[in-house]
Order: sequence, then structure tokens, then C-alpha cells
Amino acid sequence: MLLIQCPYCAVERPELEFRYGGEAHIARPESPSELTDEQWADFLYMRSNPKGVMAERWRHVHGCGRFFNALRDTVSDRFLAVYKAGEPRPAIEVSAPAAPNKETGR
Amino acid sequence: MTQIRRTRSGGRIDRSQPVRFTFDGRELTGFAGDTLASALLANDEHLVGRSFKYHRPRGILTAGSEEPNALVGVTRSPGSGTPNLRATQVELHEGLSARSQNRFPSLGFDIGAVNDLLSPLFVAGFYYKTFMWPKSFWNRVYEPFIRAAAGLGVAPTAPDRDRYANRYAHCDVLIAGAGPAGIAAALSAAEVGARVILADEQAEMGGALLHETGATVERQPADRWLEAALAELAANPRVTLLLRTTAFGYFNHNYIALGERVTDHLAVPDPDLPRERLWQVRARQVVIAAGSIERPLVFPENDRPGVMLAEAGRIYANRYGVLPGRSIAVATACDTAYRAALDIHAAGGSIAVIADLRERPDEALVAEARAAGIRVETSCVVTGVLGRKRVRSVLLGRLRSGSVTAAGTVNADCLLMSGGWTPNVSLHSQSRGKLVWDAERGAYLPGAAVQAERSAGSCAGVDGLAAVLADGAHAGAEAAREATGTAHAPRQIVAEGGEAGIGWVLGALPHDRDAARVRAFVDYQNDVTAKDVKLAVREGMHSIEHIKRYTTTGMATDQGRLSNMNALSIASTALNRPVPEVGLTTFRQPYTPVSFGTLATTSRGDLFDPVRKTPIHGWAAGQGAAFEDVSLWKRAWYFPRGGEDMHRAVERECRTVRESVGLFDASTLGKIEVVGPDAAEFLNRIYTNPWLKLGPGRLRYGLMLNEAGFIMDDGVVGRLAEDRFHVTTTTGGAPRVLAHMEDYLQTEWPDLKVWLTSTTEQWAVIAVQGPKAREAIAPLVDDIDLATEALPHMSMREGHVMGGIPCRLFRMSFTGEAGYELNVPPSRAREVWEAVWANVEKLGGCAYGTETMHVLRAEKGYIIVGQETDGTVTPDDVGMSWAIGKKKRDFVGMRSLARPDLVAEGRKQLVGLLTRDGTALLEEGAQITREAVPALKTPALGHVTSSYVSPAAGRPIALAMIADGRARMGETLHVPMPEGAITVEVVPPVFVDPEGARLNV
Amino acid sequence: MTRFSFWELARKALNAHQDWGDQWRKPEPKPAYDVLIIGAGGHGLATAYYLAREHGVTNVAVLEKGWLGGGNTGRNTTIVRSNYLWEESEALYDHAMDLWQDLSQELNYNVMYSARGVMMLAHTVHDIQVFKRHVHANRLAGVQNEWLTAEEAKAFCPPLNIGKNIRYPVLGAALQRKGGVARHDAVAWGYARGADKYGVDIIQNCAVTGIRRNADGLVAGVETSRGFIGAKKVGVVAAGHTSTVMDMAGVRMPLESNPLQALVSEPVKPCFPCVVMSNTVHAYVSQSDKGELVIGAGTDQYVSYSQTGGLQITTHTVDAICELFPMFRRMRMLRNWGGIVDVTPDRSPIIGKTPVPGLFVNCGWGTGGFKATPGSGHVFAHTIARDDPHPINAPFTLDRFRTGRLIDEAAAAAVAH
Amino acid sequence: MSEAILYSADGDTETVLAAPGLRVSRTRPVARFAFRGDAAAAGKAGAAFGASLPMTPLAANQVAARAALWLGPDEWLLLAADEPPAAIAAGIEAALADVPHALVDVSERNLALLVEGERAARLLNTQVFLDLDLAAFPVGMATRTLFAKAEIILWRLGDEAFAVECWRSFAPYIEGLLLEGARGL
Ligand SMILES: Cc1cc2nc3c(=O)[nH]c(=O)nc-3n(C[C@H](O)[C@H](O)[C@H](O)COP(=O)(O)OP(=O)(O)OC[C@H]3O[C@@H](n4cnc5c(N)ncnc54)[C@H](O)[C@@H]3O)c2cc1C
Ligand SMILES: NC(=O)c1ccc[n+]([C@@H]2O[C@H](COP(=O)([O-])OP(=O)(O)OC[C@H]3O[C@@H](n4cnc5c(N)ncnc54)[C@H](O)[C@@H]3O)[C@@H](O)[C@H]2O)c1
Ligand SMILES: Cc1cc2nc3c(=O)[nH]c(=O)nc-3n(C[C@H](O)[C@H](O)[C@H](O)COP(=O)(O)O)c2cc1C
Ligand SMILES: [Zn+2]
Repeated sequence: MLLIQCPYCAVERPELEFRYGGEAHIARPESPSELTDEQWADFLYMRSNPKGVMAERWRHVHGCGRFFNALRDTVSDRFLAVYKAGEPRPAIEVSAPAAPNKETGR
Repeated sequence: MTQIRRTRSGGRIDRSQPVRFTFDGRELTGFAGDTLASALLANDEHLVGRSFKYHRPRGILTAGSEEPNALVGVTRSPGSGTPNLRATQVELHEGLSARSQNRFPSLGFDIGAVNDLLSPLFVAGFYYKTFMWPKSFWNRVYEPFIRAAAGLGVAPTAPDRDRYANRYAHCDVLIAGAGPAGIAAALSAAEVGARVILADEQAEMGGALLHETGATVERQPADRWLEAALAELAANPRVTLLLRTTAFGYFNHNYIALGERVTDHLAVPDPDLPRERLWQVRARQVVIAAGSIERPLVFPENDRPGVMLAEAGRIYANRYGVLPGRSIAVATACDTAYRAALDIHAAGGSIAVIADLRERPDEALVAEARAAGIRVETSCVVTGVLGRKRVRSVLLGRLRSGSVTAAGTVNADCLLMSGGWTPNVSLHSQSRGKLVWDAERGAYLPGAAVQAERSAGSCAGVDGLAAVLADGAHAGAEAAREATGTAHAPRQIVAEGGEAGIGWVLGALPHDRDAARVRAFVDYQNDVTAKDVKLAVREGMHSIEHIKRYTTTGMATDQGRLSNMNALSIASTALNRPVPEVGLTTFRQPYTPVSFGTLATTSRGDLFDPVRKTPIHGWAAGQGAAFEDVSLWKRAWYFPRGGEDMHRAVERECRTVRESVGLFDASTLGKIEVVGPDAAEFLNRIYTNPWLKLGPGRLRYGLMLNEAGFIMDDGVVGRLAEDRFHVTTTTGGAPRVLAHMEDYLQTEWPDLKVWLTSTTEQWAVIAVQGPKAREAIAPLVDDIDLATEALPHMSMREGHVMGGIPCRLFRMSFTGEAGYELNVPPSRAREVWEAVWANVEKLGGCAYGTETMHVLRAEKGYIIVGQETDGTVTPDDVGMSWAIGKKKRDFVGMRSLARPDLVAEGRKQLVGLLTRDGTALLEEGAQITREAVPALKTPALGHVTSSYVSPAAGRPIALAMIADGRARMGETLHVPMPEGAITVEVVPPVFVDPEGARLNV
Repeated sequence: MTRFSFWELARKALNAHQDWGDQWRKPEPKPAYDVLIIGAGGHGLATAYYLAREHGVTNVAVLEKGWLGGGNTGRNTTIVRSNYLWEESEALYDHAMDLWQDLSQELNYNVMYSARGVMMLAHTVHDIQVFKRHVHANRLAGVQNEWLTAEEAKAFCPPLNIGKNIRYPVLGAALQRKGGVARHDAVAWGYARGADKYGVDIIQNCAVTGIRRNADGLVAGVETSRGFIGAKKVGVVAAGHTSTVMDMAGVRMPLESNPLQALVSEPVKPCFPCVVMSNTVHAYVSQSDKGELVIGAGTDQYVSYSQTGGLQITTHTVDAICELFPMFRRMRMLRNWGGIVDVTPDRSPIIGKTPVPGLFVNCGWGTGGFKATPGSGHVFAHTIARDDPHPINAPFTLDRFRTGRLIDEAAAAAVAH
Repeated sequence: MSEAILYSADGDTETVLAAPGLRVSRTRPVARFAFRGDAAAAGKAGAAFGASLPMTPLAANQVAARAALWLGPDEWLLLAADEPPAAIAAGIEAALADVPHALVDVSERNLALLVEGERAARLLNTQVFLDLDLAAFPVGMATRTLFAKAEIILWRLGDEAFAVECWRSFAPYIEGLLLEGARGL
């Protein structure tokens, strides 16, 4: 179970207090009706789903209730940063530590 | 004769306390402090189980949790046995009843052993190649046969009455394993004031110290020091010592799961004690001090009862006071087996020979053995054993430049073996730590840590008691420093004895036997032989993962703890690739099997999930209501009277509501108070409806879509004031809706000044519906004018009832009748309910449940989200375009409604259905077709979403979603059922009072 | 290639099984192929097999970054059923169901398809409505499915607790009798051996790291850890890794990858005769031919590629198992693992063409694609060979997320596996 | 800490469980409000309420029979045992007439249990996953968290005393688990 730092409560809490909110920084378009179907589908459904560092939303639902963002490495599950909603993605560009290649044993 | 193999003295057992137990129904005796294994051995019982596939007789191989052979079932009461327990871990208690497994009719004579004769056929992967013809035989003959033969013990059949507990814990330093390394770590860490948890899976702490009889620590005998060290730790309030507690899982972010076995070792446990307890520990730092595991030698017939690991033999002799045999041969590639031989010899055992694979073992050791009168052979390999259910003699071979010549037979009923030691890297690996191949030691060692953990002692490849203690102390101090920020020198502990064990061998040993006829076992429990591993490679299974899955090596209940390294080495040879290139299979939790009860802890019955009850629940239960589960809530479903079934009760309730008045508990509806200057604007964006112009004191039905344009929830919303709304949601949808609103509010429109508060449980809701509804409540209302002009349909007032009980009074209807909803404080709700009830009764009314509510609303064509809709339905589909604010620029889901498929022809639309014969009740979920007997795979036009006998319509009615439904009014369609199709007519989905006249009485 | 049979086994036993050969070759990659399949899971291997067998396209390579069958094919709970709701799904999964019936014989590899019945439990009035809708829809489509009362469910699965003493008592069940389980590894191996027989190259330890397109935007081949391999057509069948592979061609996907866990108990003698699924309390359980209870747990909520998951996911499922089968509290978990599943917004797969000419994708099977393996491979092979979808997979386009023509099994069924 | 003034348990009827080193009791009703707004609003609200709203995460401020618990950056729980809710609300609303905020009466929504005694923390840790060591969870700390599957607000009133606030319908579940946890603790 992940241990997640809430930037509002300033404490680390177990994942059970949090609800995942999917990829971060996908702002709802200002005027949806002006978008083409493709653009709207992009907003609704297309996700980067990266293997490596990902900006994602969490909500401290059983804590302060706030949404915030985090950078997490989706291979190691390690958090690199947490930041409040509305703040820009921090410039930490940590390359994901190479996953041990279990398949080949090398 | 009892306990003939018991030594005269020594060991940690309590000779003053004999303990009676049964094995396969036979009564035997051991001593307090014995394990089942040591007690059986004391009684010279070696044959304890049968193997998985070939049903070969098997004995006791180890003295620990890695035991693959001696698995037994232990029964406390009929039907509640625990299968597959390791005899080496089962602590003896008075009356213990254990049974051998996987044999029929008896352990000594097992019919399944024919499989052993067929073993030339039953090689790795054989079942993939056969049992395919005739086809029908697979399910009827072959598979049942395979299944019956496989499996080990027998699953319990009676519900488990035992309790299981849970505990969350935090610590600075968690130490897994309380051998010398773990204890030294604990002492050092505790010295700094760190919070320490020290857990060991055994019944006693001490690890190797429990049988290191010759060693001294701090110039005392090892066991004396151990006692003092444990006393010191026990006296420290910041240290938690957990016995019989296995660290079984190492999860993300230093989350470690421990399983504590609390009562299985007790003859008569205190009923208040749980059987097992799950510890979920978040540790700042972890020290893994899990020791190492001795490795078997892979030689022909190495699985015979009587063949045992050398250190296990030593443990039985030193710790349990049991000699593993009358005449004991030792085969080894490692120094530690000499210590075993010498200790057993000292305990009165007879050592027939030490056969050492190595050409030049440590001279001092050889000399010591010979001085004790023990025959030592070097360059000598064991090539097999004779005896079927017990070793009778041991075959030796002489090793010369790789080839083997026979070197005679030694009479022995026990063979101790050692192929060296495998560091226990399981937890490190679970924590995602890498492993590093150490060619010199022939072992994988823990590499760099990924989480906050370190390995210490034998599991880190550190050897020799003094070095292990020093390593443990260092690890403890380091861990404590990192956890607490306080540095402290590690505890200095001097020790002598417990020397390092040098020497090892991996893989199958060479022999001079007929290769085609003999079998050397790699994975004992799953009967995987060296030949199987080679066959897998021959068939193209070149990945170690394929080899594992094709042969099942490492997949038994010991998870390859003893076998993986040998299998790997054999594969490496067959593949002609170095070991580290072949790689290891993945270590997974649990470290040892953990019972489902431990994982489920207290979760059962009403504690499985919260049972939410409304303040009216007790009253309803008192009236004999039936309840249904809706999300976590219990809702009154119907109120049967005098033996009514549901249909009769519902019919009566429906009729009563339409004729006079009904009382309904709507407390479970979700409620959200939306407050702030931008509240109306917020709701405008969240709901399809317009809100800006709704006046205070007015109600409006709101429809909520998800961003994909599909109906997500609905409910009535009241405006309490300019900046304050009382929102209601469906019972099940309440948490979802609040989360959805918070999401948009916080992340899309943070500029809006509006806040949400759940008030679901601030208000109990008493719905009073029917032509006499006003009469029923009027006498109770203090300060609200109920006249239609003052309080028209879809309006609300705040006031009081019954002399000062606050009430938000809504005039609204979900039945088509005039109705009110009294929102009152839950603490007073029962009072109010009963007062209303008294009036309702006087008026000839009734209480009704959710089923009647469903019928009444269906008669009016009101949808239920989740019943008429299923996540693929738009407002227009259910004829609710009217709920969409036409002038709105945007709301959640609006853009999606314009997508091609959502505006396409042929969408399913809400309609009513009447059966042609006027009597048949359609089944909800039934399909609707054009033809009475459609050709197979003809797509249905739609399905019945709701169907009830309608007392008001005097016939069954139904709602349905049908393609182009609104254009089909009057059309005749069919509902094909197994017994034949039912003819239906498509009608508008309103069956009662289409004009809504009844609302305004 | 040796044909497998009892007699062959007996014959080979005479020479101590020394004469068995590779079940599939270990070829070096050729410079180019007509078709490259990325991902040697069951779906990828089946695709290659049917390309060769049904369409005569044999100049095919399957590229696998690890060992074949090591993805979700090798780590799933093997539940096979076809009683899905929507016509599109019924057609797809029942097509697979048809192929399962003779798969062992077809592949000459015993995949141990065991039609022991899959029973889905209803615990609420809403569950009953949903399951009955399935039963009726399935009947019209010729898909086996029947409704059982709680007592009938208990008769079919005696360990089941249908007492009222549990939090969500069992109210009934939907049963597909020909649903069941199969031996997951054998499916991968059988298809691998079958494809290999037709000349398909299966290249393991070969990770695709890039997708090359020519000047016209057409697919030209792939970069791999073993160099460039040319191809006219490329089919991506990479399950949990689909997004990363498609990203190499610049195509964004409506997918999220989550760890999904499963566990097995220690093996015991036969005690559980069928497959039981309950989405309401979250339990998926069957007993394998080896005797372990095979139990499906849930997904972690977050995107992860780690093949491990949280303890709470496991305990949550074991809670439910113990409620439904209270005798199993004394059973013990032997091993718990995870796989990475690719989940689409409507929980239905995407099988078909992509915006890139020559690039095809088969993904989004999420938590439930093992059962579809034969059917999926079969229709995907058709799609690649003809450059045109098979009627069965025609609705499962990527474009449906633009038009809104979703095939939302999750919304309709709320059943995962 | 003057917890007795705010939360009071009286009589045997309120006792959920009593064991050596352990006592769990139900409390008498108190007034409760969810207060939402920015720091300025909170400042004014505190002044009107009589116990200032803490600005530090997880802090609680108690003044006699009133307390304000920080629940989020714009959210506080106000508790009062000395006046009926309506009167308290009127006072706060009056002071905040021009300041955007939300004050919602949740007096009836919640119930509170007192968990006290030497083994209180240990008992709570059967279902609460927080570190309840005094250093990690000092007296006066309050937080929303989970008790098994029920959301609670946990407030440490003393070295060996905790208040557990929960939604009304979850109380039997929490009590049931406390009783279960107390066995063989
Ligand atoms: C725990 C669990 C339980 C499940 N239970 C069931 C069930 O009961 N019933 C059911 O029907 N389904 C179940 N599923 C789902 C099912 O396992 C999958 O849908 C199915 O196996 C997918 O098969 P596949 O061939 O598409 O994928 P996989 O078997 O995952 O194959 C994809 C392959 O692509 C390879 N690959 C990825 N990236 C690259 C690259 N860049 N280069 C080369 N190769 C690459 C991977 O290594 C992998 O081998 C379960 C899944 C899990 C994880
Ligand atoms: N490597 C060798 O060659 C070798 C061989 C034999 C003996 N020794 C001696 O053994 C001793 C090693 O000391 P040590 O402390 O490293 O190991 P140890 O074997 O003495 O102790 C390890 C302890 O960890 C426990 N354990 C293992 N996994 C566990 C888990 N997951 N959860 C809970 N408990 C677990 C075991 O029950 C055991 O008590 C030294 O005295 C050393 O000289 C070493
Ligand atoms: C249906 C099924 C049955 C399994 N049975 C066993 C088993 O009896 N013993 C075992 O150790 N592992 C068993 N496994 C788990 C595998 O050992 C392994 O954990 C899984 O394939 C995932 O691979 P990984 O753990 O190497 O990542 C089984 C897996 C599946 C899918
Ligand atoms: Zn927070």
C-alpha cells in the first residue's frame, strides 16, 4: 500500500485515505462545444499512460478532501513530488530507473 | 516402545512434561517443546507423507518452515482441519491430532503409488501431450482422475469458528528474524531509543543460537546469553517481540505484513484469543535477518524417508534431544555438516561415515571427526540409497576427475546431507531489491536496496557467529540512525564458536547408476527430478520461467526454497549458460503460506461492510418489514401483513397510497448542502437543468450526466436561500455524486465560491404520499402553511413540527400523488415518524417500502437511475430532453450529447409496454423483438427495464428501452421467453394520471 | 514436428525421453517479414497461428520482449465464459467459446479446457435484474446462460454459503455451464508450437523500442533490442504495454494500465467443482487441476507497471471468499502476484486498424481477455490479412471513442473478469 | 485538557465497553458545524464562535466547551456543548454577513465515541492505520481518517483519551469492531 504525502495536511498517509484521480493537467476545455469530435474524444479518453514518470491527480478523500497532483514513477511506484492543485508540474525530470529485466534475467 | 530416539539429556524440551498426541490415529508421546516432527523422530517415525505426483513415501527433511515433505493435516474439530501444515512447525500440545496426506488407504500402503511405477510416462509436461482423445473423455474421465490424484491435504468442510485479529503498527526498525543477527540488530537499535519490532516465525527466538551448543557469546554459553538478551529486549517498552510471527509480505513504501499464529500451539486456547493476527506494519527501516537455508544434494533416491538436511539433524539432536537415526551417514560438500556429525556423536548418536565431495576439506575438521572415531571419506559422493519407506543403506561413489566409481555401501537408517547454504533473500527480493550473483559462494546475495531495508547476518552472506553478531549489530545501529537521526555505536558482542560453513555444491551430483532408471529429486514436493529440468530445456523451454512452469519446480508449498538453486544450476548446465544469465524466478509473497483467515481478519458478517440503518429501521423491523441491501444501507423493502407474500403486500401498499396515504422512509437518499454565492452557477454547470432562476423555497428535479453524456444520477434540489441549496441524490449514488461535484469544483472551477457538505445523515426523511397526505401531517406541523397556494407542488419551507422539532418540509412526489417529505433530525425522526404513523393509521394508510415506491413511480413513468438507465443512456433516450436547459452554454456532459452516435437514429428510447393479454407479467431484463420467434442471433430491439403488477392500471405494466421506441407507439412487439413469446404493445410510459392532476389536491 | 499423443509419449519413454525436440524454434530474426506481431501473449501467438493457418500468411514473426506467455496470459485466473451483454460482445466471446471446444485437438496440445461451469452470484435486487437481462439477451443470441435460485446455486457448488448470516446473502446466480477454465500456459505454448509449425518465427528476448514509418506514413518496420526488423504490417498485441508501444507510432490510446492481482492457495484435494464469480463482494474462485484454489483479486487504483499490488487488494478479495466459503478461512495463500492490464473506458477491447496505415492493434482486454484468446487471434488475423476487419471485430474500433458508439460492458454488467 | 466539558459520557447506558485499561463510551449530543471558507472568513468565524479556527493542519483548538478542528485548508469542524446549534449559527452568520463562506449544521450527522485508557491506542490500532504514538499523534491532534471501512475524525484528547467522530449510521459498525478488537487485544 502506497504511502502518500498530502501537500495540504503535510503528512504522509496510507493510500487508503486517497482516491486516485487519473492523469493530471488535462484541463477541461473552456468551450467544449467548439471542439471537434476528435478533440473532444482526446480530452475525454486519450491518456498518456506512461511507463515512467507520470503526473497524476490524487484526492485526500478521507483526509482534508483536497485534490492535488503528484509525480510518480509508474515502474517503481516511487513518488518524486507532490504539489497542490493549480501549481505547475515541477521540473524534476527524473528518468525512470531501469526496471530489472526479470524476463531475461539480465 | 516410546521415544527410542530421544537422547538421555539436553535440548530445550521439557522432559518433565510428556505430551500425548496422535498421528494417523496412533497414540504417541513427546515432550513439551517438541514439534510434531521432533516428536515423530523421537519415536523413530520417518515416514510422514506422500509426494504430490508419484505418491512416493516421504520423511522429514528439515527442521524449519522450508519443509517440503512432512506435510500433515491437523484437526481440532470435525470438518475444520488445516491441511498442509509442516510437521516441523507444528508445536506439540496435549491431544494434538495429525494425519498424513495424499495417500489412500493409508500412509504405508498407498494406491496412488502406482503413479510412481508409471513415472517413465508421467514426466514433466506429459499432460499437455495426451488425454486429448477421445475428446469427451477429458471432462469425464481424464480430468477427474488427474484432480483426484493431485492436491495434497483435504480442505476443511465446516465453517471456521475461529476468530482472527488485525493490528496496525509503526516502528522505526522492523527486524525480520530473531537469530543472532536479528537480536544483535534489535539490541543496537533499541539502545538508541528506536521503536523496534522483532519478529520470528519460530516458537522461540534465537535462530541458530537455539542449537549452537558449543558456542559462547559474551563469554557465556550461547543459550545463556540469548536468555539475557531477550530479557533485555522484553524489558524495553519501545521493543515489541513477536513470536510465531512470520514477516510474509514486503510491500511498497516499507509496508510489511506479518502473520502471528496465536493459539494453534495451545491445547485449550482462551476463547477470547484470536487464532491468528495480521500485523500491518509501516516501518521506517527494515532489517532482514532471515538467515540461510541449507541445500539438499541432488542424487538418486535423495527423497527417501531418512534422508535429512545435516543442520536439521543437528537441530533435532541439540535443540530437541532427538537422534535422527540409529546409524547415521553424512554426505556433504560443506563444513557445517561436520559440526552436525560431531554434535550428534556427542549426543550419543552413531555416525557411520562422513562422505565429503571435496577432495581437500578443512583438515582440522576432518581431524576432529576422525578423533571422535568417525570415518571420513573425501572425494566421495553419495550415489543413492536403498530402502523404500526408510533408508536402509547408503551407496557411495569415488569421485575421480569428474567420473564416479562405486565405493561401497554403508548401512545406515538416516542420511544427513549438505550442499551448502542458500541465503534467504526472499524478503529483500520482495522489496524489489536486486540480487547479485556471488560465484565464489555459489549464491545470490542481496544487492542494492530499493526500499529502506538492509539484510544482515547469514541472509546477507555473512558467515560465522561472531561476524553475524557484528553484522547484525551494525545493521541495527545503522537502521536506527536513519530512522531516528540519532547515531550510536553498534553493540559490541564477542563470540566464539559457530564457525563459518565453507564449501558448497549446486546441481545434480555425478553418479555411476543407470541414468535411465534412477531419479534424483530437485523439487521434492512436486516430484520434479533433474531429468525433468533437462527435458524441459530439451523441449525448448529455455527461460527459467518456462522451466519452472513446465516442470512445476519451485511451485509447491515451499516455493522452491530448497530447490530453486539446484534447478537453476541444472538448467544452466543444460543450457550451457552461466547461472546469472539464466536468472531466477520471481520471489513473491507470502514468504510462507498464510491462512485466509489471517488475511480476512475481523471482516465477517455485519463487520464485513458497515450496515447502515436509518433511524426508522427499528420501527420497520418491529412491523415485520423485509429489507433489501442498497449500497451499504438496509432499506425497508415491503411490509407484509398477516402472511402476505411480497406481491400481495405491495399490491395493498400501492392501493393504499393511491387511495389514502402511505408512509415511506426516504432517509437513505443522499443529501448535499451546496452553499456559497456561486452555488446556483455551480449547479448550473453540474446539472443539465437551469438553476439561476429557481426561486428560494422552490424545488426542481435535477438530472446529472457524466462527461460522456450519460445519465449518472438524479434527485430533487431545493433552494433554501440565494446562496444555499439542498441537493438530494440517489441512495447508492451519494458518495459518487459528492466526489464528482468536488472534482469539478476543486479542479476545474476553483474560482467558484461554493462549498459542499454532506448532510445525508443530518436529515432523516419521512415521505408521506397520497391524497390524504396533508391530513396526515397537518396536525403535526407547527409553523408552515400547507395550503396548496402557500406550498404548491415542488416547493419547500423550513419550519418546525411537533412543537419545535426543526423540519425542512418539501412538497414533492415520486408517486404521482400529492406528497410531502419531512426532513427532520435523525435523533427525533422516530418520534415524528410514529406521530405521523398514528395519523396515517387513523386515515387507513400504511407504511410502504422500496418495492411499492418502485411500482408507484413506474405507473407514472418516472425513471430509476440504474434500472431504466445503465450508463449508456442519455436524457433524450428516456424522454427527458425537457430537463436540459436549452439556453445553457455548457454543462457537464453537454458536448458529449452532440457526438455522432448520441444523436444517431435508432437509439433505444423509454416506452411503456402492455401485454396483449393483459395478465402476463413480463420479466425485468426480458428482451423485446419484432418477431415472436426471431431467428437465432437476431438483435433484440430492446429490453424490459421495469415490470410490475399495477393495481392502479389494474394490470401488469412495464417500462422498456426500445430502439426508436417513441416512433413505435401502438406497435405490436414480442417478448420471447423460454415457454413462448409474450405479445406486447408499445404505449407511452405513463400509466396513471398523465395530466398530473393528482399532484395538486 | 512430432505429433503429441499417448503413444508418442510411451514410445519416447522407452528412450528416457531423450528424443523430444524443441516445441518451437529459436530463430534469429530475418531482416524483414510480411507481418510482425508485437507481443507473444496468447492473443499475439494465436494471431500468428491463424494468419498462417487460415490466411496462408507465414512470413510472420512474433516479437516478445521477455519470454512467450509471460505477460497476462501467464498470470490470469483463466476464467472462460461468453455470457456478455451486448450483441457485439456476445458475438466476439462466443466465437472464442466455439474455438475453445476443440482447441486441444486443433493445436494437438492439451490446453485442459475444463467446462466446469461459471456461476456469477447475485447479492442484490439490482444484481438479479442485471443478470436476468443477460440471461434473456444471451438466449436470443444462442449464448448459453441460465438463471439459478440460491438453492440451485448451492447444489451446483456445495461449499457456497447461501445462509442469511452473511453481509450480502446470495440471492441467485447466472450460470454458463460450458464456461470454465483452461491451462493458461498451455494455451500460449500450444499456439506457439502451432504457429512455429507453419513457419512463424517466435523471437523472444526481443523488445520493440520503436516503430518506423516510411515517407508515406506507412509502417516500415520496428526497432528492437536486436536491431531493426522490416515489415509490411505490424500488429500490436502488447496488453498492458499497448500505450507505450503505440506511442512509438505517435498514436495516443484510450487506455490505462493497472496492476491486477491474483493468488493461489496451497493445493488440496478436489473441493470446489466450478468457477464462482461475485462482483458485488469481489470474489473470483476456481480450483485448478493441480488442486490450488485460484482466486482473482482486484486492480490497484493507479497506473503502474510493477506487477505487484497493494495488500489491501488481496485482503479485500480474501474477505469475500471467506464470507461465501467460510470453511476456507483455514486454507492458506501460497502465492500472490500481479499482471498489468490495459483498461479502456468502456471495458471492451479495441481490435482493428489504427490511424497509421499498416499498423493494427488488439488491446484493451483489461481484466478479462484470456477467455477471448482464440477468438481474438482469429478475427485479428483476418483483419491484418485482409486489411479489413472481420465482421465480429468491426464494432471494436478505436473510432468508437470519437463517435460515442461505446460497447459498455462495465456499465451494463458491472462484472470484471 | 478539559474534554469533559465538551464531550460527556454519563451513566452506564453510554458504555460500549469497559475492560482493564480500556473504556469506550458514547457521548451526549453536541452542536457541530462544518465551516468552509478562506483564512479571512475563518478568522472572523473564530472570533464569533469563541474558539479560533486553527490554521495549522491537523490542529484543534479548544476553549472550554467549544472547539474548532482543522480538517482541510478551507474546512473546520466546530463543536460546542454549551448552546443549541441555531443560536451558535446565528452568531457566526451575523459576523460573516459579507464574507463568502459556508456554515452547515451537522450536529445530527455525527456521533462521537470516547476511547480511553492505557490500551486505547492499541485498541484503535486494530482498525485505524495511523501511528498513534504520542510523538507522532500528540494530544490535540485531530484528523479525518478511516476506521476500517468507516470514515472518522480522530481527535486525541489526552495521552490515553481519544474522541472518534463518525457519521451516525456507521457507529454500530465501529462499536462492533471495537468490541471485537478488545477481545484478546
Ligand atoms: C491477475 C489476472 C487475472 C486475470 N483473470 C482473467 C480471467 O479469469 N479470465 C480472463 O478471460 N482474463 C483474465 N485476465 C486478463 C487476461 O489475462 C488478459 O486479457 C489476456 O491474457 C491478454 O492476453 P494478451 O496476449 O493480449 O497479453 P499478454 O499475455 O500480456 O501478452 C502481451 C505480451 O506483449 C509483450 N510486450 C509488451 N511490450 C512489448 C514490446 N515493447 N516488445 C515486445 N513485446 C512486448 C509482453 O511481454 C507480453 O508477453 C486476467 C489478468 C490478470 C493480470
Ligand atoms: N551461512 C552459513 O554457512 C551458516 C550455516 C549454518 C549456520 N550458520 C550460523 O547461523 C547463524 C546465522 O545467524 P542469523 O541470525 O543470520 O540467522 P538464523 O538462521 O540464526 O536466524 C534467522 C531467523 O529468522 C527467522 N526467520 C526467517 N525468515 C523469517 C521471516 N520471514 N519472518 C520471521 N522470521 C523469519 C528464522 O526463524 C530464524 O530464527 C550464525 O550463527 C551462523 O554462524 C551460518
Ligand atoms: C492459474 C494459475 C495457477 C497457478 N498456480 C501456482 C501454483 O500452484 N504454485 C505457484 O507457485 N504458483 C502458481 N501460479 C503463479 C505463478 O507461479 C506466477 O506467480 C505467475 O505466473 C506470475 O508470474 P511471476 O510471479 O513470475 O511474476 C499460478 C498462476 C496461475 C495463473
Ligand atoms: Zn490532506
